[in-house]
Amino acid sequence: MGINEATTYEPKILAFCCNWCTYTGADLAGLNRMKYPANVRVVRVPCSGRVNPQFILRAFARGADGVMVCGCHPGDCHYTTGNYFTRRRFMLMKKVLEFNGIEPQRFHARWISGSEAAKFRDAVTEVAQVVKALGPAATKVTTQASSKAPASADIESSVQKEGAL
Amino acid sequence: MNENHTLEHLMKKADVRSYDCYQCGKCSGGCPMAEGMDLGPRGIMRSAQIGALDSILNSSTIWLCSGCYACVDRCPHDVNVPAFIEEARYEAMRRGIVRRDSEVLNRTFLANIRAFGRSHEMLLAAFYNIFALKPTQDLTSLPHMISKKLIPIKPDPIRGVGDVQAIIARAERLDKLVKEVRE
Amino acid sequence: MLRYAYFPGCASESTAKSTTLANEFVFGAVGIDLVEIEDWCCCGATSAHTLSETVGLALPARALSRAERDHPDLDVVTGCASCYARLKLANYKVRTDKDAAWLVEKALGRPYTAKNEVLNFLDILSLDEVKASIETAILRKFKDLKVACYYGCLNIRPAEVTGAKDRENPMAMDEIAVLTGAVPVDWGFKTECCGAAHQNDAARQTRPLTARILENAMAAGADVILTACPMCQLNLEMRQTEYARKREEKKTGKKVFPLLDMVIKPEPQETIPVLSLTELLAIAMGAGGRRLSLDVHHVPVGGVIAQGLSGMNEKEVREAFI
Amino acid sequence: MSKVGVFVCHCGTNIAAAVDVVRACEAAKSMPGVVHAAEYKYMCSEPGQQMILDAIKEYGLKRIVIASCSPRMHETTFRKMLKKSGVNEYLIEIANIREQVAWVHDDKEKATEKAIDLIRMAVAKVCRDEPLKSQMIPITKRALVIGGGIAGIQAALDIADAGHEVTLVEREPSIGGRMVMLDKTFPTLDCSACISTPKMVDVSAHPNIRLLAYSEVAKVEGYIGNFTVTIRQKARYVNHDICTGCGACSEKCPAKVPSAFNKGLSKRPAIYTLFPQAVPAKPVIDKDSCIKLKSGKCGVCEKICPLGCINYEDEDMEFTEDFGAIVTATGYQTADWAQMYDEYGAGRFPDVIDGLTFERLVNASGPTEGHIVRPSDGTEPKTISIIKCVGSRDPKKGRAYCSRACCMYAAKHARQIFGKIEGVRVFIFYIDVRTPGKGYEEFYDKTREDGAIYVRGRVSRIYKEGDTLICQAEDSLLGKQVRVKSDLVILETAMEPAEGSASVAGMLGAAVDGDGWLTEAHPKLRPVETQVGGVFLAGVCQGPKDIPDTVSQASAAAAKVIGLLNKNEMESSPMIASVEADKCSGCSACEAICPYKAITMGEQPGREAGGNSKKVMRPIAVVNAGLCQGCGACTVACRTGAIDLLGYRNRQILEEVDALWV
Repeated sequence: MGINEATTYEPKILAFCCNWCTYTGADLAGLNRMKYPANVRVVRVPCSGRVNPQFILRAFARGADGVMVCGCHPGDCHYTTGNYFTRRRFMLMKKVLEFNGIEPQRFHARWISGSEAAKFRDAVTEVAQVVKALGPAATKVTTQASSKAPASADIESSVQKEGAL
Repeated sequence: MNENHTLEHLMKKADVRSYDCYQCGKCSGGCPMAEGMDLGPRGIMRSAQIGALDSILNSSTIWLCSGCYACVDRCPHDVNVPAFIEEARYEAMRRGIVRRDSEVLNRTFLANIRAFGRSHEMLLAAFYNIFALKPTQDLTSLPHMISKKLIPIKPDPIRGVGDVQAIIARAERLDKLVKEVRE
Repeated sequence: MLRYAYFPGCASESTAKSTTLANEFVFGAVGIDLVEIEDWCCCGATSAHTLSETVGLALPARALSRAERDHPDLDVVTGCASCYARLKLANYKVRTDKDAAWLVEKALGRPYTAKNEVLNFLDILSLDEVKASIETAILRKFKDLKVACYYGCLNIRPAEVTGAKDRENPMAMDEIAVLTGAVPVDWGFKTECCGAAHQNDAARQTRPLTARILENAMAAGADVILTACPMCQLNLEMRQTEYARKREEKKTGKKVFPLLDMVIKPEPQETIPVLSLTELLAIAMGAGGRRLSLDVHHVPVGGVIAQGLSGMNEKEVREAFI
Repeated sequence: MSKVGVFVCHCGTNIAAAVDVVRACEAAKSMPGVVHAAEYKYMCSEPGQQMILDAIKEYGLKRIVIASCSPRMHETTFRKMLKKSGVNEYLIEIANIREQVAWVHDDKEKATEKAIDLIRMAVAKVCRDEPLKSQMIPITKRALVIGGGIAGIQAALDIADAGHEVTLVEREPSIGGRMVMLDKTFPTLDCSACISTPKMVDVSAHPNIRLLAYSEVAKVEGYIGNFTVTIRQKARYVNHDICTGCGACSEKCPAKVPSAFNKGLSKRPAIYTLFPQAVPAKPVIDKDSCIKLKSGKCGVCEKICPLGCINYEDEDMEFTEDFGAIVTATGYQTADWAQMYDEYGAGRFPDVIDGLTFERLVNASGPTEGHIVRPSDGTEPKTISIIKCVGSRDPKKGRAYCSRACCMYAAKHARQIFGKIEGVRVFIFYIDVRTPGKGYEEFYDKTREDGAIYVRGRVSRIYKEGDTLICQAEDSLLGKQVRVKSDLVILETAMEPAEGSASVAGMLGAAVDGDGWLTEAHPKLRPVETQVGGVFLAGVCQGPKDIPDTVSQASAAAAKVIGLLNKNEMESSPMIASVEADKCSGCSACEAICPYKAITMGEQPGREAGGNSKKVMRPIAVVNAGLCQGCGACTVACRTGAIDLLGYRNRQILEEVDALWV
């Protein structure tokens, strides 16, 4: 990697945030006009326990430089127990990623409540720094990505099929 | 460095944030020395809030704080006023602002250590009273002290007095060095 | 046998004569070996750190580093609150603040790792095994002797350095004093600063706070104030004539020439004797007044001891102990 | 074509200042599936919504993406709008470009890029959105109120008056809560008992209210409209069906323990009513202090009772009831200041008391019949110091928040003292005086006029000098230290969530904040609702407040409950788990992971394994639409991918992920 590339490189990080705690915390960071790097794209999910490991692997396969899974504090889950499962999966996921040649430091789980706007800002900032230091991920599966191409016809047919349900 | 920068720097070094203080007055209320102070600990924090570094550096408070830490202990926001006062005092000394009586005592004290390695109370009190122009202070205790042989008249330096002098000299040089690096 | 590296402090060589003698007696009697740190120097007290941060850390660190070199397995102990505060702070700073540790090592010119603890006498005397030894070493008990235990601010604060849990109404000293039969009173100035540090350079400001401590102890019905520090001890008893005179002046409105304090002594009920905790323990353990040089006290202590030790009148006590 | 319309909102300058909305809009036009894109100043406004509706007609839009503020803000608004247009209201996605883009990034270039990414993700997801239809679920027309303080009483009465059945559960032997302990209330100084005890009687007499005192909620199951609650009636050892409340037993009981109701100022027997006007006015035996129950000897009350009500064999009893709505009114307790403040004596000085103890002391029906005396020696104090913010506004030793009512009740205490002791001096130590309420500032004015001396400065410490207490503080307006000799010191302590309120919240699934207060669904717009449907908040359990606010909130919660119970059935969220029967292998992993017991194993015809094509019934997962809350835990546990979450299907989220890298 050349020096210029290193300095201008902006990683893209995907964050799965639960609707009740972290997504609310992220909104609060906005309300408080806190500033953080623009590297993170948030996907809203009802609960961190909804995050299928498949989503994380897919993000890395498509070229994500980092992935975060964020939920309520253990014990405070809106759905009582969802984030306990997230926590267990997280440990396993790190091993799976390592096995697949993805630096486990690209994957982070954080517990951020709806009132912890500053914690959200700090977490995002920190992960962005860590991932930036690692450089671009070398895991993009190009063949899949190119074959993916969401043709509108495909969408249409699936919609019609599902719409009929 | 401008004044605001200096103030911020002193507060940072003492790990004190002026916005933490909401002026409840619990510190000055419990400060044993407050009655003799001009600003008192709350006044010090108030001055810091409005950026009045000058009034802090020229206050008697920074010289009268006895470092008992009762204020921090009771502060609802854990504002470490004595630590900030200590930093302010160093800054005052750097600018040559001193309280005469404190300066005389502290210099005499350190000269004492330089000479003997330990503090020699008789000489300390004697020299202090002479230089501070207070010949009668505590004089009434003198006969008792002498008659009960509480104060040895002949000073007796420790063996490592040279070592002590070297340490003090190095420490003072380090202090200057640190200050220069910061600026 | 418990062993500690011992930092006596400058006062031990002069004004704290009787306390030093009592320390030796008590620690000998309960079987604690205090090994004096070889060629220790002054901790710098209030003045050194007032003038320079690094000098204020380097002076106590010199003694501590010598203790660490000569007695690598021993914790350091001192009987003076002021020394304790400086030694403990140097120890704490070296442990927690990398910059400070670097400065200290550069100033000393040799390493100091701060791996051993710094303790004060109260820490040691409060150990359960030591308390048991004290109980067996006590030969005679005081009766109805009311004591006000004065801990001194620097033995207790700052909490983050000393780790003291109860900073407003500590009980460690009260619990030791009880062993001698003395009755501790509940009073309000256990950990209030006595102003010793500024008695020279800010006399006008500090005198009232010392007087307030004495008055509160007297109002609580104490016969004697117990201290855990020779500086507090000296400061609390040294100017009692002056305070008594000022109270009198306030009452009558008549001024008296200050130097007359040398000859005109106040009534005993206007003053309160001040003993160090180890002096009280030593007396209970059978030490005589002469052996402890109790006559060095500015406020005579004989009467109080006589009153406290049952079965003796003041004259007998004076002959036997002083 | 899927015909997606994208609408980018400027939100005035909120978004437009940080994001190039025109560029974002242009970029959206070329996204797959998008047939129309537009930007406008305020999408949520009437003309904004009209513009979207017009575009739906004009371009035949089937799906909508709105790039605006957080979906938490206006998702519901836009869904309602879609309903009008005939497009299914679940075919909409919101790209959050305000809270999570415009307000948090300074670099306009990067912010615009991110906004475009988020829009693209939303477009990808909306293409996979399905039309969803909510189901109707029946509502049990009965409400449960937890806690019988003034909040619970008010809520119960309001709901009952509207014609619905209410069960009021109170853990103490009597309802009344904190308010009946008080002597007078501000700002009117009317007698607290005079206004609260009639309400208590109303509760016991109301035909629609079932009062369960000395009872606790043990378990809560179900969901909005359909809760099943297990209530534990604690053993009373007294048959309340026969007992007339004559009081003979209490009079003769030999056991005496400190009365918690009187804050330890007096003693009560082991068989007792909480206070004379208690409702129900029948005694219970406190098993921890009853001699008979502890040692087997005594039995005085059994002998004395003319009706034979006493039953030492009584046991806790549990039963379940169904409810449609639940009001939480668990209230508060005062902070245990003695554990927090060594500098105020840590409880060593009997004449340093808290505000609630003072209320008992000054109360005409209290242990001293309203005479203000020092607990230490029974003498009348001549100088009284009142210290505010004890435990409040103190993040280190107590609570960071302001307890809101203390400024007023400190002033009230001063007024009560002036009314009772001739020539008394009252000092009030304060940091700030906060009187935001109708008639409150005037009350404060009158308190000063009556002679209260306000000293601005938090008391640093209290110590004893002889027999008097000395409050040492700084008069920070003068910058001078003061030492006030006081005969009695009253500490106005912080309000804290009542003990056990966290466990109630836990059973209900309602959230609590860092201090333990129950969290409202929205601090401004949904102040009496919780995030859990059908669970409402009344009174101090939601945060410190005074009596007027508590009663208002209780009535507000009651109004919400009445609104709910007036319906026969209600719509449920369609975003729930759904099972694709053909794929389900019947492993029941989803049943195990579901926190709501919403999944059960049903049966459907299938063929036996092993290729012999014998027809058998095989197990498959079935989702109860009423119980499912839509968390999606089951979808991850499912091995075959048979169970999926409507609205957040696996492929919807995967499309979102894919859309980020084109």
